Amino acid sequence: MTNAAIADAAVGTEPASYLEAGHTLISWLTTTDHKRIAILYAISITLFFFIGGIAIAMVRLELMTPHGLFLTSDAYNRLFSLHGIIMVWFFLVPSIPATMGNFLLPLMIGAHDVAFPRLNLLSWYLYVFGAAFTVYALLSGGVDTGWTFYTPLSTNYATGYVIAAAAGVFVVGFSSIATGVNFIATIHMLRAPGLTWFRLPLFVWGMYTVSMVMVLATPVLAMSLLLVIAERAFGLPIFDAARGGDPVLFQHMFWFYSHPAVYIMILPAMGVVSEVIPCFARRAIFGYTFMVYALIAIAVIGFMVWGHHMFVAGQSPLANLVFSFLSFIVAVPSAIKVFNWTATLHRGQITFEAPMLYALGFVGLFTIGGLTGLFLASVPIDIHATDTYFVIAHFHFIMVGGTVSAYMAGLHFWWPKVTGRMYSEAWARFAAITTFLGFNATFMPQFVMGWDGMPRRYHYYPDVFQAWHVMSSVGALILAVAYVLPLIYFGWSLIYGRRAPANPWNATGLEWQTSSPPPKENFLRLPRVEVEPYAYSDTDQVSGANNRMPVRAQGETA
Amino acid sequence: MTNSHGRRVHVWLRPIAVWVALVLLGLASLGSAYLPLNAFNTSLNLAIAGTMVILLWLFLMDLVGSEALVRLIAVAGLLWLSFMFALTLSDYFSRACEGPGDVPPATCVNQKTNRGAF
Amino acid sequence: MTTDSFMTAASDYASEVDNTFWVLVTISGLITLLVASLIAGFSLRYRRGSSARRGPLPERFGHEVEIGWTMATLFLFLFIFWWAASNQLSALDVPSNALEVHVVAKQWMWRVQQPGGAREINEIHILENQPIRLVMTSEDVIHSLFLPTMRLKQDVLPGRYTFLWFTATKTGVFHLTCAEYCGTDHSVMAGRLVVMTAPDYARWTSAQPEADDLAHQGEALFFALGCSGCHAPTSSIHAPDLRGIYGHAVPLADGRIVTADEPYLRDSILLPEKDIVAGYAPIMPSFRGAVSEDDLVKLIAYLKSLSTARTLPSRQAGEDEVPTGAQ
Amino acid sequence: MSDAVTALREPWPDLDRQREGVSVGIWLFIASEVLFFGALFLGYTVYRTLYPEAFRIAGAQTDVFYGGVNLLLLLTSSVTMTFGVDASRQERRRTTLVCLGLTMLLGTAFLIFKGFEYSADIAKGLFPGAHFPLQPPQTQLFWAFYWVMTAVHAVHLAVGVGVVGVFALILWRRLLPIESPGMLGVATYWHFVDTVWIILFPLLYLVGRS
Repeated sequence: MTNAAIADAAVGTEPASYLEAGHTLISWLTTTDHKRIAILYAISITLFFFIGGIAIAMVRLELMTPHGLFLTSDAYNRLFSLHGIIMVWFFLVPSIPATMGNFLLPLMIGAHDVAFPRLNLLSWYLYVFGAAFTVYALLSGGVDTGWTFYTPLSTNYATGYVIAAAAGVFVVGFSSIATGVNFIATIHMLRAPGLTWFRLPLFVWGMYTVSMVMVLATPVLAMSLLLVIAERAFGLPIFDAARGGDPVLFQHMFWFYSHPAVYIMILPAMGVVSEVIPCFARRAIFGYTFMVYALIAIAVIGFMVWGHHMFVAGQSPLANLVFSFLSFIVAVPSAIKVFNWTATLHRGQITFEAPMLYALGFVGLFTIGGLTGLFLASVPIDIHATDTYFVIAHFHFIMVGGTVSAYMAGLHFWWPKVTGRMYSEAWARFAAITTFLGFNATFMPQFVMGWDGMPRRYHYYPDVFQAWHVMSSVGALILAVAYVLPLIYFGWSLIYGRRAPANPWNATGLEWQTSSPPPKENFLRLPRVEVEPYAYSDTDQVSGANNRMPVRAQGETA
Repeated sequence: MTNSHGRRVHVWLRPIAVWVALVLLGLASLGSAYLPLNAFNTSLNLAIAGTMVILLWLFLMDLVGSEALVRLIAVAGLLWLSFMFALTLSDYFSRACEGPGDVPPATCVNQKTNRGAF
Repeated sequence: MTTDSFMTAASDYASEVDNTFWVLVTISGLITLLVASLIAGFSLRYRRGSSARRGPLPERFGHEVEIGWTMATLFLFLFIFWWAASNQLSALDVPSNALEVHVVAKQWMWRVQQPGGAREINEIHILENQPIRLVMTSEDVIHSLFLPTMRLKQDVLPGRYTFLWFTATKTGVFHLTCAEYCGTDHSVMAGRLVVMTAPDYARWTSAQPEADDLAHQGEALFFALGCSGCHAPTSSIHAPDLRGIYGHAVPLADGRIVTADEPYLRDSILLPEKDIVAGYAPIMPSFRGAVSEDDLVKLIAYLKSLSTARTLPSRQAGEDEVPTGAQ
Repeated sequence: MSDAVTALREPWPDLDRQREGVSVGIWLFIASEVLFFGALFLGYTVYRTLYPEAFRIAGAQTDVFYGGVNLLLLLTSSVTMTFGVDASRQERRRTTLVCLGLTMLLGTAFLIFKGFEYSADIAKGLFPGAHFPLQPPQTQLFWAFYWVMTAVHAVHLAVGVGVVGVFALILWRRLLPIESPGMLGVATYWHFVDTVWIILFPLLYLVGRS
């Protein structure tokens, strides 16, 4: 890579990377360096990703036959509840903000660290403390209320460890509030000189909007779970129908958080994809300002649509109509983003490294996920399709097809910057394609069986649906393999991988202007920014006097 | 910080004035609760509580003297709260109570009957 | 249980939902195809090193396209919303001749009570082309009655009635199941919806064990529980006369006027001191705990049967009825 | 630690910028707390619109004396906290420490009064349960919210007293200079806890009085 050499020379001798700033466990557990906290988060959420994965692997195996294989109904219920709780709160919500967000935000805005480094470490300890509660609940028998904790099942009739699980989620909620507060303060106050709001990379906009949602939505979840604990532990009749309570009120409070929660999962994914596609298409993002306003619109309107989860829950017809209308409005910004990503490819110099494969996969699968969301936003169709496998397929298309693909794209894209090592490109592309195929094999059949009337959370099911379930389980096996592969070749690259240059992908953005892995204080000299983000252009463009932006070579010669 | 004499008096005077206002408002809301105003009672109490909070936030928490961003954040919390209240209550207020006996009074707001007692 | 017990659209409403569904599938299919072909096309045409024309796009061109597809998407989505909403609103008003079937959901079974008094477990036998209105409540957690062939589902909540109405146009045995997770045997809580032609339905009802219809059972309860002690016109105690009360306005002690509909009757039995009728002392004891959901359904059916101006068959035959209803 | 202990923390260029940062950070936390208590108030509002009559009967049982005295205590504590912030801004050590001490005192007095009120309520059997003295059963909803709201507020207040105490200790032991920006965070949190009580007072103590 020709320009990599230039970047290295500019930085002078290789500064000591943040990894060398202490090798003892204590140095890792008491660090306030945002990069190390990102690594701590990465390790813990990968652990929980595989715990949740094993739980659902057993469920998919169990569903191979209509009348179960090796689990009792109770064990089955606890497994899918566990899968929900762990995947939503212990993997998906922190997945991109807490790992890539923590690592890259200060780098991308040219700061030494986040605004409140100690609060950042507290955020990780809150995550660990919440995880302890949940693992205790898991080990001592699990919880059988689903991840939704609907009353009166969770308060009066569930036999599992509801209080421990609810307390675990309550605590981990404050971990994401702490991250949200930290990021908003950082983006507002620690931007490098010259980095105005509309020169911020879209990943930083993604972090800003997701932090807004995290800070404003999570407290309502905390309160709803606190009320469930109060009712279950002290018998206070908050949702108790016998004494006038209304179980639908819990659903209002729960979904007021849980729908913005799915935007907490998708906004950072959109940010990552908006970084990856321009880099590998060598084109500036199409319609930058529309993309920014789309992110903000999703974050704000996302708070007004939660009622579409409750069309059949006993809500009034007028509320169904209002929430249905608002759910259609919130779908518009997502559609704009898909068109803009696609338009970015126009007239580009497209290469297909692993991050690009994952990103293009994201755009495709997110489109299908978003469109099926329109089905569920229209009341008559939702009345038939809700609580069936149609809904399961819809939200897995968004969460797994969308957020996990974008997480993988980001992981591959910034792996050289984080570890200073290159991963093996061939294996990564193979894993990306396998993920895409395994994913479709798993969840496309679920759309079909869902519309046919296969309810969700069913241990025994009518044998009419066995064919679809077998297809889905086989797909899940392929997906499991595809998810284990990165673990292997990333681990391998840590030891044997090629040394990564400061900017292996020739990408724009301040994080690529420092060495890989970056020094503890991120930048030896505070960078100045004069140029728009994504200043990719296939013509050689020298900009500004002190040329902070790396020179764009005439399309890589290598 | 400790420059002009005016600044020093102002520093002592404002909190005291705000305290007096808050106490008076508290007494007013307490007193008004005992007057038989039925529906108007609740809205009066809430209005007084609202003004007390605004006074506290503007002067004692010095929102007046702080940055625009901080004021924006203070308002954002209340704005998001209004989203939650507006849409949830839109569900409860629009649940039919009579007519085809859609939903019994247990969880529906019977506008005609309990307008007075609100 | 063959596939068509899930798939066939067995009511006009169901085929309407199917039409909406297939329209949406086509629209989504087209958009997905458009996006996928654009991505594939651009990826192929503009791959690195290909000879296609590059160079920056005119700035104005960017904004035109952007606003264009934003508006297009907005109007397309509003069109879909209008179609779905009109479908939903047309399904709201219940036909007046709907037959009321009472459903009580309990952890992991459905107890069904036909208006004719026939009681069924996990099964609903109905007449074809007859509007049916399910009046549902739950005795414990939230369940959800799901009729796939009717494309209908409605959560069943404790402490409150929820409603579901449909008119089956096809006969046959269809699937009925619980859709809201309700505990260990949630997946076993299934049943059958049997839609029969008129002769079959008549034969089925007559084959039922000789059960009085709901009103008669209610009447028996009315006397057994001692309601007649106060509410019978012949009783000496000053209590509201219940004949012809259903559906009429009842003036309350605190000046409010409520309609005596099902929920009002249910609450007056369970919580008598909640709405005290004007001109009467609040002496009625609460029957909470003494009356089960099923008895409640029968009592209410009996009180509703009184509203058809049939005189109250008092125990002492030959008493001449002096209508003393004051309203 | 260098002898002249500096309050400047790592990422901030200077003290004023750090003070703005602390202000932004604590106000974001206050926004999340507004929604945390907001969910509680939503539940209260919904049930009060559903059962106005029951809430009137239940509300009459709360003790206005305790509510009123506690309101007075917290209003005064907010003022002493404001004096503390101004004194710390002007680097007047003794006044700051006295104000922090006063605020802690008032907070503890609130908690003590709360303890008396709770024991009186328990004595009257006003904890929702099988043999709840009031009828109809919806009155138990009011009392369920009474206990949850006041308990959550009391926990916040206890944490507030703890935080003020620890912060006063840090200032007293000169671990941080008197004008440290942390003062702003502590004060703003304290004022918020007072705000919650200002709203709780009419909701719990002024219901069903007329």
